[in-house]
Amino acid sequence: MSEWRPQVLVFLCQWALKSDSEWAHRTELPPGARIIEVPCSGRLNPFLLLSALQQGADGLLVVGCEPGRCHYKEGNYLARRKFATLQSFLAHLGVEQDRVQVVWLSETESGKFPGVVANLINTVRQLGPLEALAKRATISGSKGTGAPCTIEA
Amino acid sequence: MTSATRAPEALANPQLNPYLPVPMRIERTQVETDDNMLKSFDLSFVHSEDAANFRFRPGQFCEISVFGKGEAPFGIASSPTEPGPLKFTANKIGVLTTALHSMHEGEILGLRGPLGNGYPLEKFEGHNVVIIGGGFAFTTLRSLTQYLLHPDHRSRFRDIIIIYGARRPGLLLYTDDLAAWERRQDVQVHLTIDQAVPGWTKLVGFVPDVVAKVAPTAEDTYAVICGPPVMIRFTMPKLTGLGFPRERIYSSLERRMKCGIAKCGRCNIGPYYVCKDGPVFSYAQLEGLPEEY
Amino acid sequence: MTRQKISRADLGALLAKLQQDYTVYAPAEVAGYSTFRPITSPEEVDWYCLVTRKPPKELFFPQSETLFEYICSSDGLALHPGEGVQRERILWGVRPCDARAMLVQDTVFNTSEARDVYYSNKREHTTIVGIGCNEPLQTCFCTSVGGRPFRHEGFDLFLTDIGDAYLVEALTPKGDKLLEGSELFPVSQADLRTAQAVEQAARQRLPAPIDLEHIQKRLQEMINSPFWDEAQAPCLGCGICTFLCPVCHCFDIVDEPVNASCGLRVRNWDTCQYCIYTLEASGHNPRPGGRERVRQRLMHKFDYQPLRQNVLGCVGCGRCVQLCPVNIDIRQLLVGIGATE
Amino acid sequence: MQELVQAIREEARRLLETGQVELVIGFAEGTLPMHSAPVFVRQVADTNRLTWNSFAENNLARYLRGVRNKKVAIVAKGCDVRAIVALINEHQLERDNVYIIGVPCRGMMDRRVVTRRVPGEVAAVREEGDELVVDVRTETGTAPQVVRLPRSELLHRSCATCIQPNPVIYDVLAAEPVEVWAVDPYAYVREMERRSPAERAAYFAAEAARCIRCYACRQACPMCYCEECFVDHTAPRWIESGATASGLQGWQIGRAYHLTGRCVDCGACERACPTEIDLVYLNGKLRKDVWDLYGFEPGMGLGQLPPLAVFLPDEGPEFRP
Repeated sequence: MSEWRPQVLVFLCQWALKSDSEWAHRTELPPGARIIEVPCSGRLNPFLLLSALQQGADGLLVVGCEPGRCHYKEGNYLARRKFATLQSFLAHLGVEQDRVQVVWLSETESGKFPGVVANLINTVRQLGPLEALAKRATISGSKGTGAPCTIEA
Repeated sequence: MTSATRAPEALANPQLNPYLPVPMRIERTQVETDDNMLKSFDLSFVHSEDAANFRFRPGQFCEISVFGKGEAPFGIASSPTEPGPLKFTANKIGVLTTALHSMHEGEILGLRGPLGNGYPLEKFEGHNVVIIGGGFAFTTLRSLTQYLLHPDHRSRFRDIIIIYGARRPGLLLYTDDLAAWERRQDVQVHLTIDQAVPGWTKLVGFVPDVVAKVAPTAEDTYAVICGPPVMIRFTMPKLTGLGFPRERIYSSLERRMKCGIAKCGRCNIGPYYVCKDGPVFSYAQLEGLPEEY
Repeated sequence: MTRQKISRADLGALLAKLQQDYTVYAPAEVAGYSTFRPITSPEEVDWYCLVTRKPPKELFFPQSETLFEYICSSDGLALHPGEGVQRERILWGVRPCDARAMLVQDTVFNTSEARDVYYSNKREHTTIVGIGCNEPLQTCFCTSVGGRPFRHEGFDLFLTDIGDAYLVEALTPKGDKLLEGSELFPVSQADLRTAQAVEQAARQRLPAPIDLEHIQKRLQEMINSPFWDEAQAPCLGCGICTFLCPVCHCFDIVDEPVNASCGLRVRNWDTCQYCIYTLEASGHNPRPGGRERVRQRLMHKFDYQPLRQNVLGCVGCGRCVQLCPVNIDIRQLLVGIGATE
Repeated sequence: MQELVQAIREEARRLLETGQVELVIGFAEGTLPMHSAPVFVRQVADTNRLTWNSFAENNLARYLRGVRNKKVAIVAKGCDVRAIVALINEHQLERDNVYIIGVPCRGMMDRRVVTRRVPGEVAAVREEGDELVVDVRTETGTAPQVVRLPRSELLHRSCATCIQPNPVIYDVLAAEPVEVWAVDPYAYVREMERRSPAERAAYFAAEAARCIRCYACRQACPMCYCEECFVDHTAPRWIESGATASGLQGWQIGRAYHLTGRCVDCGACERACPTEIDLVYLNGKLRKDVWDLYGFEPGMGLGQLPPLAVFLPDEGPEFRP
């Protein structure tokens, strides 16, 4: 097993960085970070965040639009309450609060996006792998008593 | 004493471990209905020894694995008299069947079986057989029909009547087979659709009414009926009206199943497990039990 | 098999010695209650726990169990079942009701035509040490359903607590093996009288047998009875009564994909009390309501299993009585069933 | 207590006799000491089955959705009524269909606490003033031992920190309101918050590990009414299906979080749990956060909007980069 490298997942509102010419920043991500575009931070199901943490993400970032600038008028307002409580709840269970970050980036602030991601990765690197929540099953790879159904290619 | 005990070979042996599926290759797929919801899969054994161990009779089913999605039971639509791959027809209705529908020729599935009892062919021998089907519940009826009509078997049975209905022509399964049966002299085929459409020259009307109209004799006759619960509910009185005793009306029941070997409990009806004691039951057997099917 | 006597201290020492060769599971405290778990020292054993919170069935039929791992690759498909039991196990301090339940589960899993190798592997590698019940609880009703507080069936070794010592009986070669090399004393007439008195006192605390044939007959006749509407009304539809039943054996089989090409096939406990248990992909549910589900539980235990397996599906351990959040009491249901017209 | 029981029975009788309701949901004597059983009374003659005591612990509001189109009376203590209010606010019930026989509540006693405080099996209990008198079963043939315990030490955790023992709405009150006890409802959560993340993670892992996924917590909860629970959802399957660490934690997290701003702290989940998982540790945290952030406790008045369904434009947190 090689050295541990933080895995972070970014849930990015599709409108958050949209109108900016620096939209390209989305693709300039450090290794270990992946983006999932969502229609709106308000539509982001909290189970997706839980699922990501249970499947190996060490840190999460939700990027939405600034208050008052939601494409759907109030999605981010609802998201704000949702993620404020979720963040705090996960922290209560031992998931360090800084692992699950929420950031509002207005459409003119996309230049800050790579920095925000890098910051999360640095934070997560210092915290180490997420151990507060158990991971979903993986295969043991044990051969058992043989591979009874192995078929040749 | 005992340090590490060796694992029993049984766990890894598909002949001894009833939960281990054997690999099957998809040889061919065919969309059966014009709404694209029914698709047939011809599966062949990857290992010849698995093929050699597989002996089945019409009416039995298999648990098919779509790895990552799970397992579900499917009646075997091909007949033991047909050489080559096994045929299964799946209705795209849930997570597993949706995944199955997106699979292609050459891909690998898992199979456990054959499971269940199958149709009581011995009882049918020397008798007339009326086969009544509705909608997509014709899979094991296809297996049964092909078996009965096979030259090796046809002479052991008397008159064979098929009554098969669907909402519209495009929802009838196995149209090539239906056409072949219609051309034969030794079987009566009555195909019906719910409402008339241009170009349809066969029967129009619901299956229960067609049964009443065709009025097969109940004397020395067994009826096999598979279809949606509502069709069965309205056909049953027609059959009993014609004089069929419940002992001679058979059906193949559908229930959620998991293990297929009478352990997981899900398909329990009265003292029976549909997976093991069924799926084929006579209505006499079901009398007095909760109508949990 | 003859009875012998072992002092309390020696029994503890025997258990400690057995731990060198076996993994020992015994009733022991977990978060304020006792349940079967692996113990590291005889001091952990709760000798006086009659009804463990969870039944010992999970030692043979775990709540979740991997049937195999699957790996699909360009080389084809590989399935890897587990390796089975690696170290012999002792299940210590099992009560007669729970042992009887194991024998019922044997009739489900250990059948000759489709042997459940996961279950039987664990059964084969486990020695079962029983202990009689000197002071049955108010929720105990083994005697109502054909059991006894000192019934020996299903055990390899049986213990009777006679106060200052235990009577010990090896009932199988596996049981003999446990006693090899331990210091045992002959049983005196006084000891036997004490044991008899203990048994008699226990019997006195337990209810009279119920007419099970009558219950079965009534059940068969009351499928459409309004009794079931009444019985199901308070039911929450949770899984407590069935999950904690030592007899109930239903399960689900599910794939847990790890990624697109590999994953696990697992089985998990499931229960006829869940609404989705029988729900089909089409939306059709053959047991659509609480009425059908509560009826199923009773019918399966007192009619279907006797018909099918020639065993009763209830051993009178009383767990469902103790733990039902809304106090649905199976003893009361049986009285009600018996009294229906 | 006997007067209260009489009041409940008389009101139930009147309601059924006049046809004002067709069903009264209340409590009957249980089959075991320290148990009461929910009972569905439809006949006047059965109203004398109704009772009340300090073990009437279930939240009966849980049954109301199942009979929501009927005129139904319910015997409801403070927390039950909070659940009824919350359900009405979430448009799950019609106020006009529910006739609330409100019962001011002194707190329910925890039979598990009682069991651990006495030296044997509890044979019978009776309430005398502020004490619970417990007959302890002893060896066959000997007289039961009597133990007296102060009720204040036996309360369920949710009851000990109850903020609303009196029904917030009712159609009739079966007794005089009780004095509200001055407590910090979030004291326990505060204590847990002082632990380190690692300690909290270890605690949560140990609690969740005992879960058997019987879903009694969900089924007992009046606010868990989703037609399809997230845990039963198959496409996608949000969490692992089995009793693995990940599956059990996922279930506990999802269940609790889905009750954010909706949990009325009746404690029904915890009482139902057969493995005694600390569910207050989970639900309590969310209640405290919702109070701290939005000044909201659910079920305290008709017309309240669920806090996660509304917002104020200028509230925090800032979420600045």
